[in-house]
Amino acid sequence: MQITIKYFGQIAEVTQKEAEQLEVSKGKISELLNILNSKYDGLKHKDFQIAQNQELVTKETVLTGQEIALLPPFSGG
Amino acid sequence: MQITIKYFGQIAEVTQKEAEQLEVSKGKISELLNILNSKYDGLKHKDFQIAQNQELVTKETVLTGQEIALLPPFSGG
Amino acid sequence: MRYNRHIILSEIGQKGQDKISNAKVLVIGAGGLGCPVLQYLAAAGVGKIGIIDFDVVELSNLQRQVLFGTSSLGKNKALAAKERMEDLNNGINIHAYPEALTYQNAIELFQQYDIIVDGSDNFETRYLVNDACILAGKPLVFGAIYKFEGQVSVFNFNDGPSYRCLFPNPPKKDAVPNCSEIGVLGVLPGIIGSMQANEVLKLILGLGDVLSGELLCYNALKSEISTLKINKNEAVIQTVSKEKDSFRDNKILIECASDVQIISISEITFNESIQFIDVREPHEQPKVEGLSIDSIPLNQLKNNLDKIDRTKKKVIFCQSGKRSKSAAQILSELDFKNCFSLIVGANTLNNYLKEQQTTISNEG
Amino acid sequence: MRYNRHIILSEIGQKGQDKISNAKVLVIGAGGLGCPVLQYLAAAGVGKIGIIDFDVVELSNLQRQVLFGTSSLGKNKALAAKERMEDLNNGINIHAYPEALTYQNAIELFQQYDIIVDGSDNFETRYLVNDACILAGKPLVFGAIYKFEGQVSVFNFNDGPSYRCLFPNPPKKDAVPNCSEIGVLGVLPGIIGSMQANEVLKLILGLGDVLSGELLCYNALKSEISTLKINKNEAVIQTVSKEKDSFRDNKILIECASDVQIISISEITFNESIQFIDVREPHEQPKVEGLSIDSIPLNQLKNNLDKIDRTKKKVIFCQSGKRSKSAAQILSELDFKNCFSLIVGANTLNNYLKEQQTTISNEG
Repeated sequence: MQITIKYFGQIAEVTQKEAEQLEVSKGKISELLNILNSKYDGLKHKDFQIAQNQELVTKETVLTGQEIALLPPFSGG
Repeated sequence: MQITIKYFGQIAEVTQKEAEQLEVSKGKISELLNILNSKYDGLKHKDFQIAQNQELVTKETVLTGQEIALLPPFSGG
Repeated sequence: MRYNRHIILSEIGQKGQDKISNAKVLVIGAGGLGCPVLQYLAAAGVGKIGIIDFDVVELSNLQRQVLFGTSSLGKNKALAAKERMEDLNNGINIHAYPEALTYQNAIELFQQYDIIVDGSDNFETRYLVNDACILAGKPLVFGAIYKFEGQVSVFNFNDGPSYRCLFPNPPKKDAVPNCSEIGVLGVLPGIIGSMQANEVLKLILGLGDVLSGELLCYNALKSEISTLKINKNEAVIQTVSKEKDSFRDNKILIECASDVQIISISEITFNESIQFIDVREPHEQPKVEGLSIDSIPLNQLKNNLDKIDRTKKKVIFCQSGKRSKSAAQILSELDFKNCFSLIVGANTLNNYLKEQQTTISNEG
Repeated sequence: MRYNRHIILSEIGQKGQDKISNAKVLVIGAGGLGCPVLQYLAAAGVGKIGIIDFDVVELSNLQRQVLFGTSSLGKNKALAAKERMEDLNNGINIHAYPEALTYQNAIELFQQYDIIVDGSDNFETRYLVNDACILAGKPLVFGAIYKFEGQVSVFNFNDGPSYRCLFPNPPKKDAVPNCSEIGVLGVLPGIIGSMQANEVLKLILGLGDVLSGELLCYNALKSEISTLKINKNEAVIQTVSKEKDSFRDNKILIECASDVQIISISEITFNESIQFIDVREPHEQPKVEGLSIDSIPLNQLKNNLDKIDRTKKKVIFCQSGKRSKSAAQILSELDFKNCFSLIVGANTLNNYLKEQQTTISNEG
């Protein structure tokens, strides 16, 4: 299935893009992360949370959504 | 067909709501406006523009969209 | 050093900061929107900033106009804003125009700047600003607010649409509230004005997606943005362009700060930034003591217009409050702004000032 | 009169304005986010506003920290913010705490306020603020920025999620830039901070949709908001609650303003808000003239800690820059903030001051 992945903050700097479309097979979100980790050097050293269809989820959640977002914490003030 | 109508600023004050779902038949946007004008007292005295699917259109445009927005001008600063 | 946090961003760098230093931005209105626009452009180091506003700072402005303070009450807004901004950044040029924007001065003024920011508070000025931007060929960073909602857009940029492509003509009178008749959540212009400053910086830096051809609609109660696409209406822009030669013949008809206003003693801030005018005859008693007062009898007023300070708030008084009202009326018809007629007479004013004096002495 | 534009809104009215007057809000950090939060809360008339910040105003802050100006350089941020806010609104109570937020003082301080606003600039303080809000039972208005992006949320409100429900633990060291190592578009904290002030006012007024259980993500380059839903993680909150008794035993390990800093002469603003400390022996020459200087020989430093002004920036010098560095190190280990070691010796400083003096005389 086709999903849109959005990258925020530092994650977008690692992927060098703010969003992309990917064709993936069904499975857990952790499987999608494996694909992204091998695609993007340095991603696995980053801290981030995952949202599926605008809702925070865990890596164990089943991939059902049209949109996945990778969200790092910001500390700046 | 089912459409969502969004009301901004002063228009939301006339309709007493910020959004609603309406079941309408196909046609021009002017026909939808006739329905709204008879439903909401005072709406026809208001100035506003119309957006269909997040794009400004005219009354003569054919209703195709899922979302219509009524947008008044603001003068405040 | 000052701009270090900009310079270390690879998207800006020293090159980008130099662009900011070389930019010239004119802000129309130092009100709710103008204040955050001005403070963030000054902080960012925009090299030349113009501020045009004829109005004076009133107590009810302080709920949201954050460049001002108790010490600015009664002062012209453009001048008061400049003063505060010079402390914020002493390395930029700030030009204050303590006057109204008119069809007569707009184009010439706009030609001296790269970008125009609209922070005005009435439709007439907004259409004047839009049309003058078309005629002077300047991009316009638009912002407007209503209660809990705001709109932001960039008009007349890179052959993009203008405000008239969105709303071709000013609304029918009374169809939409104008001026300051309506309330506004104080922090709303802070959000919308900061967004305008952001668009200005993106224009200067050539960075990101500028809101050209798009209207951003923000709702503070829902913390939501909806963005609508605006298409260019060539015909509407042509109409403005064609009337270039007669543009200067137009006249601003409605002005927001009502020119004849009544003021009570308690609303007055007694400081140097107010001109007090006594319009009684020289023989009338009591004389008001403890204030610097210009004495101009009502029937001499029109021969003494050079004594009226256009940059200050004017408080006019007489024996009863009647002649002062006429004087304020006359001045406003002669296009003097910020004329207030004192609701009480000289006697009451005098007693009030004596009491104040006693209080201060006792405290001392 | 001052709050008229709020009172005439039917959604606020006099009742709402009274709620604002009775509200007590504590803002952590008077930096990029804190400045707009503080100015809009002060303008709106929040009756009691607390500001805690140990840091002093530096030149590089002025690119975005709009409550300050050239006249605030070297002053403590909480005190400088209070000064500016008192002019903006003299009818509210402003409490400045010129000190660091710690595990030892947080809970007691939070208990004196209704709402806590996080405008800090490092993860350690952010987790401390979050946990102290859980323990003191206070809602937290969160804001954070990174380059061109910002996050806003309301945590710990009405049994809603906390910051730890979103990010359970601080990131691995070095995984995410901390403190002020990274650049930021100056106007970004203006937008995010104003949005935080908006959430505070909505909480006070019980108005609109508060961002509880939601994370607003704003992108300034795209002028876009994405809002993500956050679910409550009861286990994570329980863990914090369980450690209540040992909370005060924690120690802040990283602090953002590095305590031993080297300063060059050109970076110094010579005014009263800096304490100059000479750590040479009394006999050493030359004496530095034209400045108010406290003479505390290095070997006497620990016996004279009462002479060190905690509210000021401290510039320490000696003959070469070596002993001053040791002195700054000692003071920082004793938890004195804002100690700067002058890179040059007394002789160079003296010559510089004489030149300045000549320049001023010549100009005069």
